[in-house]
Amino acid sequence: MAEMRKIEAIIRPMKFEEVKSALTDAGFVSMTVMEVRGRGQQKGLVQQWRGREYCVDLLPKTRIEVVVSERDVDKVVEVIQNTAATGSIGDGKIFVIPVERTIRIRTGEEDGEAI
Amino acid sequence: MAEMRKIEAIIRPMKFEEVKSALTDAGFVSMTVMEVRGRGQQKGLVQQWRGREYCVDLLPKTRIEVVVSERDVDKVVEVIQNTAATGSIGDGKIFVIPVERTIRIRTGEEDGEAI
Amino acid sequence: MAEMRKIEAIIRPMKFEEVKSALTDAGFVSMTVMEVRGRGQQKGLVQQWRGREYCVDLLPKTRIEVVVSERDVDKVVEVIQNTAATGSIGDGKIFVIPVERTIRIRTGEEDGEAI
Amino acid sequence: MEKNRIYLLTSILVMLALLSLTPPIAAQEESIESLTESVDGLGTALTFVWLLLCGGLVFLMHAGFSLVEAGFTRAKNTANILMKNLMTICLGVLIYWLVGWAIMYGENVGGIFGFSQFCLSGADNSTWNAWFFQMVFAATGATIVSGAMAERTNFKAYLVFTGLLVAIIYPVYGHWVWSGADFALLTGDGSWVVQICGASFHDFAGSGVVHSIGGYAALAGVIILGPRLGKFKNGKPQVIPGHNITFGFLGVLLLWLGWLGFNGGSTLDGSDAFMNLAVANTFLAAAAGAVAAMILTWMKTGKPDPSLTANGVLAGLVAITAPCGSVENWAAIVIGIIAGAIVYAGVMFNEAVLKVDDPVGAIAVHGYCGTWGLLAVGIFSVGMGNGILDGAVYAAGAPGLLYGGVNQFMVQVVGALAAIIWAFVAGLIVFKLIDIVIGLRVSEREELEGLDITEHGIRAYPEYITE
Amino acid sequence: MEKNRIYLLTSILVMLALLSLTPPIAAQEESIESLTESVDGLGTALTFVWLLLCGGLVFLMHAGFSLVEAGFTRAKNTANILMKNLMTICLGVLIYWLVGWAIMYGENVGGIFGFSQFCLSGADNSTWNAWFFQMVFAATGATIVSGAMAERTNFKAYLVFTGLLVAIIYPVYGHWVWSGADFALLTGDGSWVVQICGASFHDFAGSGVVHSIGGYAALAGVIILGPRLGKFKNGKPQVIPGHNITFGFLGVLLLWLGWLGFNGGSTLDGSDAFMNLAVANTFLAAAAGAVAAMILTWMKTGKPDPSLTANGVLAGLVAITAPCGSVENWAAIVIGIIAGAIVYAGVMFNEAVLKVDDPVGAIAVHGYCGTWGLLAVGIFSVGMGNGILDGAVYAAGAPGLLYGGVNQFMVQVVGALAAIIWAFVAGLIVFKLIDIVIGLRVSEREELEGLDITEHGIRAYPEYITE
Amino acid sequence: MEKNRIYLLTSILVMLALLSLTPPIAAQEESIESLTESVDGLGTALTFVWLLLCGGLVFLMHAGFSLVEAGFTRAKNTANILMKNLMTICLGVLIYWLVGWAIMYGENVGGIFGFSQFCLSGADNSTWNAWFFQMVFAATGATIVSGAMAERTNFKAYLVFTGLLVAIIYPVYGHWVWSGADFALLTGDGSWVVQICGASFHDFAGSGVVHSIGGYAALAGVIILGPRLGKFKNGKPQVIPGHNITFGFLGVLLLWLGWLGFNGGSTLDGSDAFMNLAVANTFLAAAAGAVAAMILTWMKTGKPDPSLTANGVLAGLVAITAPCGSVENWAAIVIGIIAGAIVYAGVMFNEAVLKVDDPVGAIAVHGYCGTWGLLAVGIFSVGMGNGILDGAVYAAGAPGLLYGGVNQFMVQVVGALAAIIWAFVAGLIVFKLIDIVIGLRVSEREELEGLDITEHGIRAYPEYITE
Ligand SMILES: Nc1ncnc2c1ncn2[C@@H]1O[C@H](COP(=O)(O)OP(=O)(O)O)[C@@H](O)[C@H]1O
Ligand SMILES: Nc1ncnc2c1ncn2[C@@H]1O[C@H](COP(=O)(O)OP(=O)(O)O)[C@@H](O)[C@H]1O
Ligand SMILES: Nc1ncnc2c1ncn2[C@@H]1O[C@H](COP(=O)(O)OP(=O)(O)O)[C@@H](O)[C@H]1O
Repeated sequence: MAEMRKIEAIIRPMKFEEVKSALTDAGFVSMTVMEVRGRGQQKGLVQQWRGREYCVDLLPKTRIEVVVSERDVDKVVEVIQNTAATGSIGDGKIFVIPVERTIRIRTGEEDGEAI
Repeated sequence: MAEMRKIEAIIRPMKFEEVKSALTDAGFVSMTVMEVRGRGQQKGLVQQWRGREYCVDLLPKTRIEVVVSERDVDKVVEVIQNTAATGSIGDGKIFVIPVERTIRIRTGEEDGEAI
Repeated sequence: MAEMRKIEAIIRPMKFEEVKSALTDAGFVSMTVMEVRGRGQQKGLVQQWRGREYCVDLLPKTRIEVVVSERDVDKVVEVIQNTAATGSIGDGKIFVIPVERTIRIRTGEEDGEAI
Repeated sequence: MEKNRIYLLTSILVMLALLSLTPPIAAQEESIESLTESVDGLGTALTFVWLLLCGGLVFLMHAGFSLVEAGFTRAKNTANILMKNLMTICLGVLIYWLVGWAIMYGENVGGIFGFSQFCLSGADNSTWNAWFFQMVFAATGATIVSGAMAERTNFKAYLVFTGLLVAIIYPVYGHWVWSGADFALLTGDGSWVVQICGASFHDFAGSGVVHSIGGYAALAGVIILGPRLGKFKNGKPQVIPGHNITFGFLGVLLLWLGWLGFNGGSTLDGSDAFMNLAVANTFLAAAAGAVAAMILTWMKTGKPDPSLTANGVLAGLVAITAPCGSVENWAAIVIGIIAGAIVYAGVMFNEAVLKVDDPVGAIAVHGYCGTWGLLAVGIFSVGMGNGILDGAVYAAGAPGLLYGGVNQFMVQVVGALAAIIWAFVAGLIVFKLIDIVIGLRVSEREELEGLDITEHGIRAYPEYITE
Repeated sequence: MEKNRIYLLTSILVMLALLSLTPPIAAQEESIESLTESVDGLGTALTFVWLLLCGGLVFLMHAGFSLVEAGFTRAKNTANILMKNLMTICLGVLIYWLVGWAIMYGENVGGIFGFSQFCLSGADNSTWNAWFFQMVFAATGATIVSGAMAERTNFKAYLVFTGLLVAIIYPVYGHWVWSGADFALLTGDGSWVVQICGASFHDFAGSGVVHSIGGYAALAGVIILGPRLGKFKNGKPQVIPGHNITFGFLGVLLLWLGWLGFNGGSTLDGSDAFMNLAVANTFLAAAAGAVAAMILTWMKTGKPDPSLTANGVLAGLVAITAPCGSVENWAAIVIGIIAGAIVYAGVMFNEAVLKVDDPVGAIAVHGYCGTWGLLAVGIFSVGMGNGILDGAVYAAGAPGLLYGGVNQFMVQVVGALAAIIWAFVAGLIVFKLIDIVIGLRVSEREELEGLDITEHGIRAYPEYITE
Repeated sequence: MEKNRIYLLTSILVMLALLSLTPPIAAQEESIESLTESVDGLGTALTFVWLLLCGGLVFLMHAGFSLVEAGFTRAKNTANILMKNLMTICLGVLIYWLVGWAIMYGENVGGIFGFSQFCLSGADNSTWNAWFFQMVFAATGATIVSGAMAERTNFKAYLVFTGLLVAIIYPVYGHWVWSGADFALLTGDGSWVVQICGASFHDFAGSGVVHSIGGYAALAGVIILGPRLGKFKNGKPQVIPGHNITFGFLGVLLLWLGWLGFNGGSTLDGSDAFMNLAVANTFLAAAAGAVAAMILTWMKTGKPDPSLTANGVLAGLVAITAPCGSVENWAAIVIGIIAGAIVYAGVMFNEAVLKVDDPVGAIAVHGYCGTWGLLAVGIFSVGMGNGILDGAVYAAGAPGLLYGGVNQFMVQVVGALAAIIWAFVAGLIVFKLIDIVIGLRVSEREELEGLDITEHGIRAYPEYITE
């Protein structure tokens, strides 16, 4: 039984297509994606409304979840980090979280076979 | 102190109502739901725009999170798997993730009592 | 290497601004936020459509994720609990989940330095 | 001799003077004639301008219907609804040109339908003007059906039905009422119906011709089609909220504006002053319908319901469409209030008793309130020539029940029943045939997935995250 | 005898010839008379057509207001805003029929208000036409208020206010200005105001009657109501962005189009050629207002601001409403530019100095720019009969300051002040009373939750996931 | 003596009688004159009313364009598109007043352009009326360009281009076609083009003047601008779906309605009965274009494509704009069908062959179908005075190819080419200059981020969660 990990990466929306392609090329096709808003060290974005400026501190980010075997974690992290980084603040974070079990709903397969 | 687990199920949106009912019937009322997009072994959906076809590879999915005690995990997984499966590719996945602590915000109760 | 935890708090949308300010004041600026729908012990909301009433049982909630070192968990939980609680049903839950690794995409820094 | 000469001279002078008068008189004659022509021409021109612009407003109703139907249904079927509505007017234009006009306004055949002027053959500017105004009405009838059958109907099947409605179902009834033919079933002097009832059926702008026909054809459609998946659970009606109330309300306001053209233009004469009565009554009834529906929902659920209030506007408008040029202002308000109540009760009745599923309330609005409008003519009409209708040339001929007349009411009942029966039976037959040949309903999978993806391969709002 | 006979014969012939001339002359007389009648009738018919269609365009402004107000506020209050706007026009129709018209155009009582023709009693087609055009204006006044008080006002309280505005506040001032009564306070020949100022107040299409009244009543409303939760933090105005800019812009374009009817129709005569001047000036001022507002925001924040630019259009339109038939094109542009500046400054002033919260800028647009429009008449008016106004029959009587006149300016100041005071004081009283009896504002919890759920039990966009 | 006296008396009586006849005749003369004046006045008034209202409908097209362009592009650029469209009409109003009219309708200079009446100097109500109707057309030309260049153009650069288009590019070609000048290049009796071709170029409502000019200027623009990031991958066109199909469809319906004013009003005479032919043909062609485009996409991808079907409506409308007053109904349908095919092929051709990126299909719709419409005049025109055009005063003079004429076709080819060359070359030069001076395109970062944030600091839908 392979140990599984969930890799949660929070990236810039405009980098998403690139990251997706890179993951695909690296053989990691499966993923779940959601739109989130986030705040880190990045200063918010100054917007305006009716002539008045204000700062939106939660900026739109894209969150990618990829569940892989423990041994693939490094590869995935590397791929994401390489493609998502622009070098300026706001590039995002990757979190690796332990997954105890993985079940494929269609077949009931578990863990390694379920990915 | 009961061991807690978070069950994350990614299912077809059109199966959501059924899964929700089944979970309710099985006594698991609490849940958190979000709309995500996902890609697995399922081929994307061919759509068209202005006479040109293209493939949308991230399809809308519904992600259900249920936090339960360790001993209920199997039951929840089973209920979800039974109701969400259609047998065709794209049925989704269930991930079980360890939860260290659970706090009910209203009362501050922890863990077992907090569910 | 600091042990990391992800704190997932599901709160009332209308409490979000307050919780965000309190976290900021307590020094926890970084967070990721998403809109979810949830159901717990809270009875759903009676809505109506074309003269007919019905109950929407999944109510809009806001989900905050903050990843912090193990030692900060208590503080974050406390801050959230204090500000998000109204005392009536539907205040939400906080889940603490172990994080194995944390990577800052911009720099590749890991764990403690990555937050 | 002198005298004679003087006499002759004077006579000649007088004659000359007389002759000198004749040419100016003749010239005046001519200028008067040419003036009369100019004035007649101007009158015609004013009618042309008025009907083109009113027709434009009626055309705008297609935008209104599109928005109401899209707004009050789910986002996964929006593009499909928009396509259906757009195709309704497009097919409407073409088929009403090809066939519809000929059946409706062509040479009468046996009192039942017309049959000449296919493809508007021999048309001149008067014909084009009249065709244009009638065409936008014809297409409206079809659009009503699309709303009731939303979210589950096969696109191709709907197109075929629309074609048949505009080619046959609508113009046949229209011929009975508006053709002006001597033997036109419900209005011709020579028709046995008119002779028995002792009055001519009056449907000013189409509570019957347009709305009843659309509404009861829709009823036939939803019966054959069945309810949307999930609409009834163990026989109990469930709620399926629409995705965009703003679209719905904008649609209702555009429809209301369109009705200014619908009812105002239906005098068919730019110089008929009674267009003002028609418009005033139209607005009063619409407002009364909305207020009534709002108050009813407020009393029932404790909260004023937006989408039913919006339906209340339409209910008032549909109901006043027939009587707007024949009743007093207060009557328009009463008609509107009752229409508001009918739409509320009708929606509940359809769901709870008939167990049919009509996402936007089209059957209650156009069918039931259309019938109510036809009957209202027989109740509230002042009678042409009486009171406020002094000088009117296009209104219900005989007084209504309230003014002591019975004949008008009788013929209105007959005409209203004729619309129900014709539209419902023709609808049943056509829909059944279509169901057999093409298949009226999409598959369960397609319905769950949404018609936008399955019928058109697109999503209406691809960037928004939706539940 | 011969001669006599000849003479007699000739005389008789001449007489006969004369007589034979008389009938054609008499016949011509008749045809000329009937022609004159036809021509008069056509003139009236053209006015009817024109005012119905212009009224329709003004009605469209309700769609415009609905969209602007919905688009520039938050999604959780959208259904409520739409309901308020729909009910505004519905109640407007009914109450202006019931009472408003009587107070505005009824028999003058003491120079202050009218009092007859309740329920349009005794109306004929001319009355219905006039009522229709005036009614759409009346309802517009109320809609202005709904925008300023959006997102926190109790629905029932708003309905009551709307009723009172359309029944009393609007028509009383309207009576002073537009009733045509001899003693009408601001315009009647017999009024002391007119006699003292030496000129009659001119408010062509309602910078005062409609917009000032709406705008300053709104000011009274927001003062009593207080700002939305979160609008001010430690006294500093915060930003609460609107949820749908597309709706807002569509609304502005519909309003602009509506103004074609608003100003163009206000000659109240389909044959008054000066409708063209009015329309040309209207479009010039609107464009100038938008460009001015855009440039101002561009200079201030470095970026051209969409919602204030949209407000700039409306500012120009409101300001030109009074002077559009009395000034030259260049003046219209100047008036628009200044209006664009006023709306920008006004919005800032309201928030920063008055600390009132007006989500859509209604007070600055309708109140301040309305006042500006009234004053602009006194500054830029050419004077009826002079220059481009040669042949005009409905424009500011006396020349403005720029053309050497003072009287017109004086009376405009008086009329503008009268609008401010009347609307503001009447508004304060009515809102205060409503606050006491019904409660003007929803609870804090309801406001946070959003009025859609709490007042109507629905969500305007139930499928979209929103922040 | 007796007799003489009698004779005298009688004579005098006769004279008196004659005299007594003269005044009524003179009076009649006068009333006939004043009647004639009234009738003429009414005719003018009807034209004023008609053109103001048609102009209003054309103005509504700006709402239509705004919605189509916003709906068929991505949400991150919506506020920018709306601002561009709003500013197009605002600048259009001001600059067409300042310069455009003078260049288009001013005193002819060398057959090439006009040059007088800047700032409408010396205008009277006729001028304002004409200016208003022409102005809404002028602004339309500019709006076409904004659609093609959406999602990547610098806002300031676009404003400058719009100004130049309305000031120069549009009115110069307009002068050649519509100025009525004797030496107007394409239509003046004294022009060498007209003399060589033996017929005068006919562009009824502007397939050339408005649509070709806009379309080919847009082509020049997108060539200099380059495609949106991600539009082509390895030279292969990619799909970038629009964010809101409902807006797109509402926009198309508003445009269609606007075209009623566009084509109907272009007789420029409220009494010209051929407005009816024009409108009927307009609706037939629009419907045919939509049906054709739908069927084509259905055959190609297996599903009827909504956004191309919507484009099909516009294609039919653009194509029929020139010939609508000169061809039979069946020809209008054929023209529409071919336009529907052209728009489909044109969109594919632009992407696959020219590799240009035109998000909303403006070049195919307005450019290619505009050219098609101009040629269609030369093919299908009945010839003024023939058949249905008996009595017409404003239609293509000579018969088209199908009716045996060649000259009209020749001059249409020349006029169509002139539009292509003038708009494309002038567009290239102006855009190149703007690119050098201001920079035509936003930075890559700004484009990715979206123009709403970078150009205006706002998000159009701040509450919705979007992909
Ligand atoms: N501690 C954290 N917990 C949760 N989310 C975080 C945390 N730190 C960063 N994020 C997410 O990552 C995004 C980018 O982080 P930020 O710190 O601004 O970038 P950088 O790593 O370049 O400094 C944030 O918008 C937020 O969504
Ligand atoms: N390894 C994974 N990591 C994250 N999400 C996954 C993973 N595998 C599947 N998913 C999610 O599950 C959904 C369905 O998966 P898919 O593989 O298409 O179905 P099946 O299990 O039937 O083959 C995907 O759209 C995606 O959201
Ligand atoms: N066991 C659970 N698993 C996942 N989400 C939960 C669970 N319990 C509660 N939630 C989330 O917390 C929200 C509030 O919970 P609820 O039980 O209604 O509040 P309270 O704690 O006040 O009783 C729910 O809407 C749901 O989103």
